Amino acid sequence: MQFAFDSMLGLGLLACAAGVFWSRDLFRSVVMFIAFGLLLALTWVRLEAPDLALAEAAIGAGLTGVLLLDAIGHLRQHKEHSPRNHWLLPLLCCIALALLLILSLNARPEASISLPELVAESLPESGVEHPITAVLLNFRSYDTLLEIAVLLVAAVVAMALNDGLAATARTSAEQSSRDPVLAGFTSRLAPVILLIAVYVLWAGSYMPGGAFQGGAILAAGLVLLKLADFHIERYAESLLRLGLALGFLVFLAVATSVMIGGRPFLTYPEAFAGQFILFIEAVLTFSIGLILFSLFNQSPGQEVPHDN
Amino acid sequence: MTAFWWTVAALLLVTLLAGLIRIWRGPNPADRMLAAQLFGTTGVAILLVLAQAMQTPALNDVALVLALLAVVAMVAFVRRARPETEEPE
Amino acid sequence: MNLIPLLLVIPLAWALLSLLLPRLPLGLLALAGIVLQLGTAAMLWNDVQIHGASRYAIGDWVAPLGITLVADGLTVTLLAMTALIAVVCAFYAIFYLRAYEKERRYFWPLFWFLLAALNGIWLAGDLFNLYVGLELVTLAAVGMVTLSGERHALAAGLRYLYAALLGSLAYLLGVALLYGAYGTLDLGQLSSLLEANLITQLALALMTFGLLMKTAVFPLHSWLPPAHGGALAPVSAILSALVVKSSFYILARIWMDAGNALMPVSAAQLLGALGALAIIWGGWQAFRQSEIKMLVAYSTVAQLGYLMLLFPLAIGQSQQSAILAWQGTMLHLLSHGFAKAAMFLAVGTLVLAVGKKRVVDMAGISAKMPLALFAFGLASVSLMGLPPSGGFNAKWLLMQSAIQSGQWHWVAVLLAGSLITASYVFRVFSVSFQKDADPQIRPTHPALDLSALLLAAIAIALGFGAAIPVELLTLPEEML
Amino acid sequence: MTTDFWFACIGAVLIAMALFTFIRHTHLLRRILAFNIMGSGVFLILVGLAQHQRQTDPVPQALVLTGIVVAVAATALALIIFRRFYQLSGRTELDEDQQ
Amino acid sequence: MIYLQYLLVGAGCLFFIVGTLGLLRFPDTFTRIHAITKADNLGLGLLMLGLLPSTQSVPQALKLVLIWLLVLAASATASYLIAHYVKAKSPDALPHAAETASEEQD
Repeated sequence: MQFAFDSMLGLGLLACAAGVFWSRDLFRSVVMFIAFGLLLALTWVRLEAPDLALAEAAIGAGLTGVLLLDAIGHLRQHKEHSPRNHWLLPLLCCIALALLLILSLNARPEASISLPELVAESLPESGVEHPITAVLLNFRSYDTLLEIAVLLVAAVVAMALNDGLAATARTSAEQSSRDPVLAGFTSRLAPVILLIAVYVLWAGSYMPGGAFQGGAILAAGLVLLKLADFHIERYAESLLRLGLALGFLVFLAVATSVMIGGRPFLTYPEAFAGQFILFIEAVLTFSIGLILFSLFNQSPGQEVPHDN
Repeated sequence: MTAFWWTVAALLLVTLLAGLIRIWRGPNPADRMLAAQLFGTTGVAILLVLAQAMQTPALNDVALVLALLAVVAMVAFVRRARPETEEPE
Repeated sequence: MNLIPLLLVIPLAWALLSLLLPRLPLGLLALAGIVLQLGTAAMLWNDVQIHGASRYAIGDWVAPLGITLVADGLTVTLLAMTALIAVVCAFYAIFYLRAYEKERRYFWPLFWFLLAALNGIWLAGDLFNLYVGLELVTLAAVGMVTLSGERHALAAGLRYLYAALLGSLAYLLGVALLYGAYGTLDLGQLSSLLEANLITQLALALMTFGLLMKTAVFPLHSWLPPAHGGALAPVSAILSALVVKSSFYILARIWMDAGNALMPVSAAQLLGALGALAIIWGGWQAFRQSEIKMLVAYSTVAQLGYLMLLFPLAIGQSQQSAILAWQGTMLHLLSHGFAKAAMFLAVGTLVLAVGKKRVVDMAGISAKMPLALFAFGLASVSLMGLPPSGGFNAKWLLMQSAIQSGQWHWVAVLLAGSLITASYVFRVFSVSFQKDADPQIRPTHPALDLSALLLAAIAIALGFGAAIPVELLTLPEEML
Repeated sequence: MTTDFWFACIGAVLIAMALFTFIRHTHLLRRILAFNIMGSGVFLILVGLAQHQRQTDPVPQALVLTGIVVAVAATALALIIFRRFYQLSGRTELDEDQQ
Repeated sequence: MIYLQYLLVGAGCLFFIVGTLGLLRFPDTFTRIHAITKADNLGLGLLMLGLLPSTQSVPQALKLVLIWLLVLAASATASYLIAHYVKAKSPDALPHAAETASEEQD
């Protein structure tokens, strides 16, 4: 029965992807893409990667879908120019690529290095029990540092593009004209979202969870507040800017301060590795949440008045 | 017992994939978003069943997160996406 | 041995400083930071010169598990080049950006993130780490290209972003296949493990395609000219001199370190053919351009073709010609970096002064802006490969390697390249030395010409002191 | 035909489909969708291939987590620049793209 | 105990199937909203009841209940929003005979 489930899931993924690409109407493609994100979360579950399922659910359903829907709302017409006419040659190359890939997946040498065993061996010294968090925050923490820099650069460029705009008045609904049901629902749901984000962050050290998933959930909560016309960004414009860089600042500070103690870069002191990781993850969650929210909030074309 | 959970999961997946038809055919955007909403709920159900079938309690957290965030896409559609042109298929 | 991570920490720390404290004099802050980085790079330089290459395990985790940074001769040379070009471009940007108030606020954080990413790529020894470094370079570079916010800058940025994202996905697919096959991501370990089977060949081919897309080699170059041509002068200088080279550096590392025995000679010749086509087609396009910045941007496309000649001259040839090809290519990478940065800065000054972009508008500029034009001239001497310059030494080494390996057609390509380069450079000179034209120019700060002149002088100085960097470019152990 | 291998093959087909769309369509938003799906395909191969006939490997899963976050950052940036470009020019394709 | 679980989960599945069928077969948006809300409350509710006995610990069981409550609240709000949106979009979209006839042939 597992085989039936997997094959259906795989074919469902292909059907969703086909739907995204062959739909003439862009809106339908975006909705198909949201469905694709959900099926992908199920796929990660079947590949024994609950962390990725969590991340795909939080970022795929929570954020990318919202960003795309927001972009669709901004575009006036959905009709697009007909695709390029010469399609035979690209079709053949893509089919060839797919076949080559599948063939190569099959014939591969026996791996001489088994990283999972190495991870299992040095897991006790990493300070956390969950192997993925250990890899992310300790063994390959330099990757994570650069990745947070990537997120920060995206936010900086978004701010640069927005500052360039004369601070156009953001015509959005005032306090009074909020949708009552949505406002009520959001005001009750927001604390739950915050609680769950902290829970996911805390769970990261011993079971699937962690900074990114927690940050994405936090961002989705902030986006929900913004959509329900709770204008949170008005309150602390400058604090928002500090919040963006705070996670990266703390991570870099910790990474370099250990060097003063004579240890190599990004080496947590043995006894406190767990506490260091949790502290960094907490600040990272806060910063990732703010960065992802500001990426949603800074996107141009907000001036379109709501016609509720 | 686990075979039972797998059949339930497979059944729910069939209903989920059936929802794709509505996304494809759905005359107006609201129908498509309805299907997406149903996807979210069915996804939560499948995750809960898989948590039992695969004995990984972590999946309950995934279900929890998905339950939370499925509504964000719907709210984004209502508040921001206003696709004027609805082409009959 | 804490010098290596210092080269990563300084730019990242300065990026945060310039992001969080905009009221500080960002330009001076940047200068202080880069001088510090230049010092560290110099210290690392002679440290490697004395003790040879050194590896640095981040987080004290050994290779396959953790990430190791590798600092050998080539890395240190590139680090020094990056720091040098960056300090001059920063000095130039302080005065240049006075005319661009809006862009100044976000130029410096992006500048530092770009520098941090470049240092990360030069030092990285881990395939996935290179991927994240490439992404950071791409996003920072796209951010700088779209800084002005006008329509053509946004279009150029979008085209650049899409091409770069496609390229890094192809690269990541190659990394995924290699990890699936060999179970490790460390470049050093992979070089001993790689064997010629389908999955490795496909992985390396995909990585090559991805990196060629990011290096804008001939058929995949269409994103470069609008991006480099349309950006601010210091931005296009850094992009053309450093950013485009980072993906080529990874390509060279992979093929020369890891896949040396794996590349079939026919594939090497194909890459060489692409390089030759780039030289000829890029040069011809540069000749036809009406805007002076686009001319210099297409000249980058052409000069990148020379780098691709490394593969036909090194793969499947004698040890001697391979060493010559390696040294020639890396010297060309260095001298082109300095010369192209000088050219872009000089052209930026001219455009700022004249206020118009087209080459014909530069009529009679030599009388009014002699220094800027002299820097442009020195830089073009190196690009053309005339005797005293670094470019000449590089092309001479390449020519020797071609003669030794008996591939005369590459000699013809090298000569044709120099001629074509001369053609579009002299087009600029012929316009700018017209006697009767008398352009009105706005006064520009002398520091602008000075920085362009400094970089051009270094490019020429490479011609005399080429022995120092070349000898340090110790071959990757694989080839010895 | 284990689960991992099956989903790795699905990933390969997804990459091919996304690449085909990337080449054929010039609409910038559709290209962002194609880029995202291609990224998911690459991640499926990264995890699927590494775990094919081997134990569950946390390293590729951590790499994919980093990859997802980088993909979100790149997608969000592409969307923002595209919307600014659309606001200024009213076009959804780059100029030279349509024949 | 097992049979009770079979029964409950079976009923839950039934409601999901009914919900999806409703989504596919019903003529217009308003009726489809009813269909999917059935799947949410009852389908998931019964499924969750069926799952409760086989959870390892009490907090895990409480988590299941929390998930169900969240889905309940979410689907209620979503249905309201969609109905509100459709009515605002085309005020005459109320399901009367003429309207449903035109829906059929597409």
